[in-house]
Formats: sequence, C-alpha cells, structure tokens
Amino acid sequence: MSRDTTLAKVGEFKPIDLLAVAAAREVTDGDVVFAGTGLPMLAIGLAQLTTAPTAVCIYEAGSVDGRPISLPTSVGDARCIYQASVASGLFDVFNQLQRGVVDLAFLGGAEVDKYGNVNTTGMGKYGIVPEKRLTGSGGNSDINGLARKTVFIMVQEKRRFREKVDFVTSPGWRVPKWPSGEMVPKKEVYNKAFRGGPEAVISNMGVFRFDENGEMYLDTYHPGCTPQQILENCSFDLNISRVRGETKAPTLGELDLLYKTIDPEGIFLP
Amino acid sequence: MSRDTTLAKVGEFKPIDLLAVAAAREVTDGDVVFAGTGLPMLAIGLAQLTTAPTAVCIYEAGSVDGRPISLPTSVGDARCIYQASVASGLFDVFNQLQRGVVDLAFLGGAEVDKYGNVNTTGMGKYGIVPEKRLTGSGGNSDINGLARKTVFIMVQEKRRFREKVDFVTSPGWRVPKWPSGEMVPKKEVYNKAFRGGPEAVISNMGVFRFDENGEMYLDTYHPGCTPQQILENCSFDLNISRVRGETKAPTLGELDLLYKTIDPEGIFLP
Amino acid sequence: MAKPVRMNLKEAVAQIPDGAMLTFSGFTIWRRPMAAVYEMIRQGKKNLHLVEVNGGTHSDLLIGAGCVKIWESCWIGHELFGKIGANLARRAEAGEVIIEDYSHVQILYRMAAGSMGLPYLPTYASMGTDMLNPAYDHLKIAGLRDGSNPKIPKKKYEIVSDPFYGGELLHMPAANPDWCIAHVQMVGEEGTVRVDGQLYSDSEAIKASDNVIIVAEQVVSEDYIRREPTRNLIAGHQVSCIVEQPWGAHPTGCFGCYETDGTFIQNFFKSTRTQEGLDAWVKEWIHDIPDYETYLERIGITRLEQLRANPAFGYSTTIKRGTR
Amino acid sequence: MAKPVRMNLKEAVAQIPDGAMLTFSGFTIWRRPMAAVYEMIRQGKKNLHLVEVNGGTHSDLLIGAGCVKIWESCWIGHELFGKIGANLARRAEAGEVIIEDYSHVQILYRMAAGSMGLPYLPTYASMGTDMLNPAYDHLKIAGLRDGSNPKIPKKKYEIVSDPFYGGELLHMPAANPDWCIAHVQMVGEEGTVRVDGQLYSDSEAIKASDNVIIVAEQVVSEDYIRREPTRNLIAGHQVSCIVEQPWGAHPTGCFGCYETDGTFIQNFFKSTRTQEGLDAWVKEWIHDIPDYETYLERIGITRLEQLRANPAFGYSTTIKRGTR
Repeated sequence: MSRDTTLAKVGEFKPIDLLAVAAAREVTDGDVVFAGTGLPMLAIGLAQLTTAPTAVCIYEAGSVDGRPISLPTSVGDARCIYQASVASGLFDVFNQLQRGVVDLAFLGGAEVDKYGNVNTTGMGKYGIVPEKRLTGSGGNSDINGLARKTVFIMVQEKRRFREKVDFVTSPGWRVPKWPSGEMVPKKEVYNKAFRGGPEAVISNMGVFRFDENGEMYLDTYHPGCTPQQILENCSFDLNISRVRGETKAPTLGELDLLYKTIDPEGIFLP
Repeated sequence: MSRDTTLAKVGEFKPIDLLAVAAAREVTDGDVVFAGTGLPMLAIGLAQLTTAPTAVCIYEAGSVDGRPISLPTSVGDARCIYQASVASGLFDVFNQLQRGVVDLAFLGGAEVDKYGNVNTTGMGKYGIVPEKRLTGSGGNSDINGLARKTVFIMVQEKRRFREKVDFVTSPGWRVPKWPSGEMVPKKEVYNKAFRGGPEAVISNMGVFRFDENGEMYLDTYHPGCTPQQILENCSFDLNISRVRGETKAPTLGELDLLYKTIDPEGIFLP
Repeated sequence: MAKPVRMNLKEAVAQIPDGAMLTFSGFTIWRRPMAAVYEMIRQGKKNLHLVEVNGGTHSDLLIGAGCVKIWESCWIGHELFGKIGANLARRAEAGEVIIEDYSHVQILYRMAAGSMGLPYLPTYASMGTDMLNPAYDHLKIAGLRDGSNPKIPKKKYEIVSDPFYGGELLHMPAANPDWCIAHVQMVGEEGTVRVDGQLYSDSEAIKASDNVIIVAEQVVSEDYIRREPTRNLIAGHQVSCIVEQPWGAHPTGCFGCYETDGTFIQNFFKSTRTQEGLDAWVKEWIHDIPDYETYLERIGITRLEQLRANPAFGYSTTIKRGTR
Repeated sequence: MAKPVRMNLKEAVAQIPDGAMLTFSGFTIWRRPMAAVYEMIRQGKKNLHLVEVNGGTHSDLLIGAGCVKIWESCWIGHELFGKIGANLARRAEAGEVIIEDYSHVQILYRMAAGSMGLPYLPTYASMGTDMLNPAYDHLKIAGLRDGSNPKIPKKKYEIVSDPFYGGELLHMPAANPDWCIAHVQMVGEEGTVRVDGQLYSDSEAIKASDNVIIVAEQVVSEDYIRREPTRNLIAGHQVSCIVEQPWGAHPTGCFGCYETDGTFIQNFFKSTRTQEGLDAWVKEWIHDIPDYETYLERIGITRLEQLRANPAFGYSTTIKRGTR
C-alpha cells in the first residue's frame, strides 16, 4: 500500500507527531518490542503499519502480540488483547524480558542524566518524607535494565536534562553499584545479564544517542530547533559535536496513519 | 445415602481391597490430598464417596479437584480434569505443595526403612553404573517432604522393609543432612518448611505408624495376618508392642463402591 | 480446608483487622476491588499495610482516606486520567505514610515468591538503581525490620553471587499478605475463580495471601464453571470467602464486562488533590451512601450502559474516549 | 526475531545436531512427540543429552535405540503399561548412559529457572534425600562439571541459608536445553501455540529452550487461534518452526484428540526388555518404515478410531481399558 512520502513542513505537524514518528523509526522489522502507555503505543502502531510489519508488541500487563483495532488508553486496557497471540500476565511477560526475548522498549521519564539514568520516582530530596513524589518506577527500570535497546521519549527542559538525577529509577550506561553506590559501567553490575541499554532519547527538540563511554550526544535536532537551543535546555555539558543534522520530519503518509488509523478518537493526539 | 456397613469376612475381600479401604480411612473431610497413579486413586475416590465428601484431590500433572466419572489410568490422563476446578500444570500444583496447602498425600515405594525413608530409585548398589535401576523419585520425595501427612501403600516383604534402604529417595522422620550425610531428625533439615511426614505405612499385612522418635511400629494387623507373620516379613526390629488389634475389614458397602462405582472396568482392581 | 463461605460485602470486609497487610487484584485502573475499598473506608480501617504489584485509583483513595500506614509497591497513578497518585504524594510528603519503593519485577517477584511458598526469589531486575540504595530502605529507617513483624523481612533485598554461571543478582524476599481482595468476572459457588482477559498479577497476589476475598461480577454454579477447567485460575480451597457484586470494580474497568470510567476517575483526581477535597469526595461518595447499591444508583443506568462491554470485543464500543 | 518456519517432520528433526541437549512436552505417557522421536532414531542421532521434567515411552525408546548419552530427570516408566523404563535401566546398568537423578520439583525448577531467564531457583523440595548425596553427582564423577560445556552447571545444587526468614534451602541451577520438541493440539500458522487439558510442564520446557519445534495435530489460521488469546500458551516469537503431524503423539495420548494406546505401549515394554528385542522393535517400527504416515497406516484406522477422544469428555469412551 503506497503512502504519501512527502515530508511535512514545520507548522504542518505538532511536536508530538514528530516524537511518535521518530520513535517508530527506531523499530527494526521483526523486533520484539515492550511498549508502555501513550506515545509508545502510537510509535509501535506506526512502525507495524510502515517499516516493521512483523514487529511483536508486548504490554507489561500481559498482552503478547496484540493487534488492537481500537487504541488502548493504558496497557491494562481490554483493547490490548484483541487478536493477541497470548493473553497472560506480568509474570509471563517480565520473565520473557529477563530471558532475553525483548529487542527494544519505549519508555518515558521525568528526568534524565547524561548516562541515560532516568528518574520517575520523585523530584528534589528523596527519603522517608519525600520532597515531591512522582509515580514510581513501574516496569521502566526493569525494562531499561534487561531489553537489548531502549528508547526514551521525554520533554526537553533544562530541569529535566540533568547532570545528576534526583533518584536513579531506571539504569543508564553508568549506574550505582550497591552497597557502595559507586557509579560504574552498567555491564559491571549486570554481568552476564547485560544486553545493552538506552539507545536513544527522543525529546520534543532532538534525538540523542550515547557514545562508546555511554555519554549522551545530540544526534539530530528537530526541524525548527537548533543545537544551541537544545544546549540551552540541557543542564549538563551536552556533546553536540557529532550532530548529523535535522531530524527527518514526518511524512504526510505517516501523519495520515497517526490521525486517521491509529488514534482517530484523539486519545493521545490532540 | 445408606450403604451396607457389614464387615466383609476373610476370603470375601482381596488384599488390594483392604489397602484401598484402609488408605481411604486416613482422609479427613476437607483435606487437600495429593494422590498418585493406582491405589491412591481408589483410596481418594472411596474417601470422597464415604467419609470425606469435601476432600480436594490434586494430581501432580496439573489437575486440581477433578471429579472423574471414569477412572484415570495415570495422573496425566485426560479423565483427571473432568469437572475439575482448575486444570493447570506441575508448576502450579507443586507450588501449592510448597506453599503448605497439602494436608495429606498417598505414595508408594519399593523399600522402606524404620524411619519411613523410602526408595523408588534403585536396588543394590547405586552409582554411575547402578546395580538395578527402578523408576526414580518422581514427585514422591517432594510430596513426602512437604505435605503435612503422608501415607505409603507398599508390598510387605522382608527385602522391602529394611534397616537401611539402598537409596533414600523420599525423606522419612530421620534423614541425611548434606553435605555430611549424618542422619538427623527431618525437622533439622527442613526447619521452617517442616510440616510433618509419614503418618502411616499400609502394607498387604498391616498398618504401621510412627512414634515420637519417628520409628515405625505396628498399629494394626490385617484380618488373617498375625504380628508374628509381619515380624517375619520385616528385616528390621519392628516394634509390635503398641499394636491395637486387627485392621477393620472393608464393609460390603465399601467393596460395592470400589468394584461398581470407582473401578467398574477393572483397571487397578482384579 | 473448608470450602469458602459466601458473604455480603460488609461481612467480608469486616473480617479485615486494622493493621492487616493487604493486596489486590488488577492493574492500575483495571479490575480493582473498588466496592470493597469503599466499604473499608466506610468501616474506618486503620494502619493498613499495602503490598501491591502496582497501585491505582483504589489505593490512592484508601491512602487519601487515612486507612494506610505503609505502601510497598512500584507505581501509583490513574494512567491517562490522573498522572500521579496525588493522595499518596500528599500523605507521604506530610510524613503520614511510609513508602517502600521497588521496581515492577522486584515487587512482583516478592509476591511470586510468596505464592510459591518460597522465602525469596532471585532476579536480575533493576540492579544499579536507587531502589536498592541502602539509605532509602524506609522500613529499616522506621525501625520495622527488627523481626517483630513476621510479615516484614529483616532485609529489603540481598545482592548475591551466582555460583553456577557467574555474576551477581538480587534476592527479593517473599511477601505473604494477610488478605487479598480480588475482583474477578466469575466465581463458582464453591470458590473456583475464573479471570478473563489479561491476568495481570492476580494469580501471584491470590496465592501469596493467607486469606482471600473474591468479589465477582457473578457467582455461577460450580457445574458450569468446571466445564472448562483450563479457563479457571484458582481453586476453591485457595479462597476464604466469595461475594457477588456486579459493577464492583467501578470506576476501574473489567475486561469483558465494562470499561474504565475515565471521566469519573478524572473528576476524582482533580477534586482530591487537597485533603479537603478528598474529605469532601469521601463524604459524598462513601459516608453519605449506605452501600454500593446506592452508589450504583447514583452513577445511574445510563452511564453504566455506556460503559458496558461489547461481547465481540470485551470493551465498550459506544463510549466517547478522546477529544475527537 | 522472525516468525517460525513451517517444515515437515524430517526437516525439523534434521536441525538437531548430535550431542544436543533436548527436552520434550508432555507427562509420562501423555502428549509426547513420538513421531519426532521415531524420526530422530531414523536419522541416527547420537550422544543426545536429555534434560526432562519426567521421562516416558519416548525417552525410554530413544535411550534404547542408542541415541542418548546423558539422562537428567526424575522418573521414567510407562505408568500402568510398563512399570520401569527397561531400556534406560539396561543401558545404565551397562554403563552406556549416565543418569543424573533429581526429584520432580528439583528438575522442574531447573527448567522453570531456565524459562525465567534466571541462573537458579530456590526450593525446599526433597531436602534430606540421596538425590543430594555428593557421592551421587554423576556428571561431576564423569568430569562433566568442569565448565567446558556451558549447558552443564559447575554444581548440581547448592544448600544455602535464608537470610530473610531463617532456615536452609536448595538452589537448583537453570536448564536451558538447545531444543525442545513439543507435541500440542493446535498451532497457528504464525506459531501461536494452544495446549488443551493439563499443561504438564510444557510452558517451562518450551520457554527454557533456545530452539523450539512445535509438532501439532493441526495447524490453523492465526486469525482463528487469536480469537481466544487467553487459551493460548506460547507466542510465535518463542517458536522456531512448526510441523503438522496428526496422531503424532501415538502411542502416547493427547487430551481432546486421542487416548494413550496402552496395548501398544505394553507390547513395546514386553518386547524391548532386551537389547535384541529393542533392536528388532526399532527395525520393525522405524527403520523398515519410511515415514510416520506409513506407521499410521500400519496402526490402522480401526485402532485409531477406537483411540479417538469423545469431544464431550476429551477421552475415548469406547476403548476397552481394564480386565472387566
């Protein structure tokens, strides 16, 4: 089925559209993908309808390779298992993750540091009386720890791209090794269970990847943004020397799929 | 439903009938019972039809509280899950066992010692080249280790009731503690997972129980047998001082149930 | 073990003592035992210790209403309808509730270990994170890991070496809650439980718990539910009591029966971000109402019929969900 | 990961190299992949390393035919139709096969650990028995626990202390077979597996294995099998290849499809207690027959129809089973 491959111009798409499209492009056909609620659902749906028709989507509530015809509002949604291969539960799908079955996962977070450590637990001082409580880890940290590749979708703000996150909820490329808490390469903590880690962070301003030392660098900036603007919205010393250019804009065909086929009800898209 | 409670006389019943009836009488109503292939199936079936109508039967292949209307020939049989509460698998039912759900289990064995250690693995010298290989443990040892009470159904022979079994497949009241292999009370090995152990051994000649020290004694001898005959068919120094008398014979009603309702096809009964 | 007893909701909930360790069926805003949660608040339960694979509207409400002292879990929120558990956040930030944080797998494995009769399970999950920071072991800081409460292990976790294949991993101690309250689609009159759709972590939560209250949309004959034992999850001997309560998971959803009531949850989230707001909500929706039947009357048949699932799909095809 | 490939039985079995570590679906004399076992013997596999939750007619035959070097399990026999695995006994007593003995839970937990991606699982099962006697660790005695074979752990088990609640228990190392061959009732053309009746340890065996051959009574459309995902066990990405082979578990039984052929198994047991008898049996039933279709023709439709399950019960109601 041929689709309109014309690139949309700035103003013809919204930031969220580009997030979904850029995330979808991270999927390789045949990947087993763990996806969470929201943008990840748009991304895996778009990937399956375009470049990765045989990708398998797993939701942590227990849906394996579902083919929803109505967009779920969360991973526990009844819609998730329409035409699924298996409807099981957390124990099955997280064991598949631990067994090494998962190629790629889409995740989110409130804060990220330059090693890809992510915080979804709390802002400010953590402790028995926390300063500002967020949702907590959920499966984020498990999936980030044990999938081959993970892609984070985040809002770009100076207070969210930080030298050090207030709480390491989800393990990046350099992580605390307990009991000392010394920051070491992830591989030293995971040993034989080490399979990879954060592949990309996609914000509303750019796409970031990680170098040989596990440090984040700017890969592409979104149409309408500049590397300088991104630096201004990042509180650590971001490497922009490897930037490849502009993020490829959504095509009109991709936008059509997103708005007419994947989320026609406007659940996540405006 | 009233049944004929007249006791059958010697000659009116076969040894196997008494084994099934005596075993059935070990079931308390409401017990969760783990049963294996053969005589245990007759025993639990008879118990459910007489004194223990709400007893729950679990088969290790994954049948929970089945109500077969055709006697299974083994625990993997399709018949096991007729009107079962749950059909699952080994992982579920053995986890229930380990969780402490199982009140009683019926087991068998080739050899038993005076502490109720049972061998189903091999006769003679065991080793990388064994002298005489039997079936192996199966679930016998797991169930005997973790059920509150177990009842063994065995053939009475001098070479089967032994001072020391050739291989401790199934743990009795005094067991080897590894790595030394010193024989210690079972409780010292199982600690907080200790729940009980062999309650009775039922042979074709008598019913045996275990004293405070975990040593076997003769409780009752079957009609037509004498304690002296039992001693002659036992190679350890069996305590017969606590014998209570004769094992209660099957009633005509029980025999009727066994032959007409439970095993009308003659699968285990002659 | 006797067969489970059939009770009404008030009787079932009355069995749960203050201070009990509790867990629940479901996942975030799906198949939560809401009717039982309302009843617990109505009965004024105190000092509950929640250990749940994940939280949601049910636990945020229970915490907001002042019933909970300890919350051990990994996540709380209302999905699309409220991005955090604001009642937990407020109570925790005020020092009124102790949070013990885990990852999803870590807390799932605590429950799974309990369900298997094991003292712990190993896992590779979420190593190298602050959930394992010894300075953040709040139950220890609160002096609760001294062994006096048999339901609280002496250590939050252990890091151990693998002697078989090399490397390190975690041991997560078992959780065995005193009570599990599970809302399911169907139960037989002798306690056989059938769950439809995604199973979430119901099996682990139910089997780990010492006592189990099953609240079902419908109680059916055992003969009927036993015709397909491969579709059943839990046998009667693993259940303490059964309650029939149609729509008993509202406003959370129930696969095959009804949709999550997103509007209701969104209103709850918006109006209960302050304690005053929560108190007013609880008065209006719980204390001013004698029972769940009256609650359902107030929701009204029109709304409930919008939520009702289409049997071809297991979800509602008529409800308006998005902005378009 | 690609979707599984559809093959015929010969192609599927040809993928298994000599020396591979193998496991199977089923339980004793139920749902064993007999057609594949016959084909393995026909193809002359050697030095196979069986790790199975329990043995049965399939493994006793494979061992008798000289294909197996190591058997790690807990039980072998033919239930009512042959009280021991006489071929294993003969080969072991001749020093031709190494047996490593476990209890049912111990070997199940080895497979479960493998299926969960863990290096080991703890258990209380069968402590205080000779399965744990260090002098009976045959793989160690044979020099096979030196780490050179990644599929053989360096230790048979460990006894460890529980730091959370006290006491001791076992750690059983994971098993991750190279191949699992599973006979099931139904598979979708993209590999979704449905198992009916008791599940035995199929889920653990399949998920633990690096490669999975699914032999199904019937291959059906994915659309059909996905209408009820709650009834399915395994997704296509966990399967390597699929084979359609009706009656492929004969003489073992298959819930909902056919009965165990007790007469056939009893004849096998009686006639293969000597190596000469086994060799003659293998010649007659395997080498003199080109394929499984010819085998089924020899069994004959009359006998197969006696074995066929009545759909109301999942088993045959016409076969004569006992002596009366």
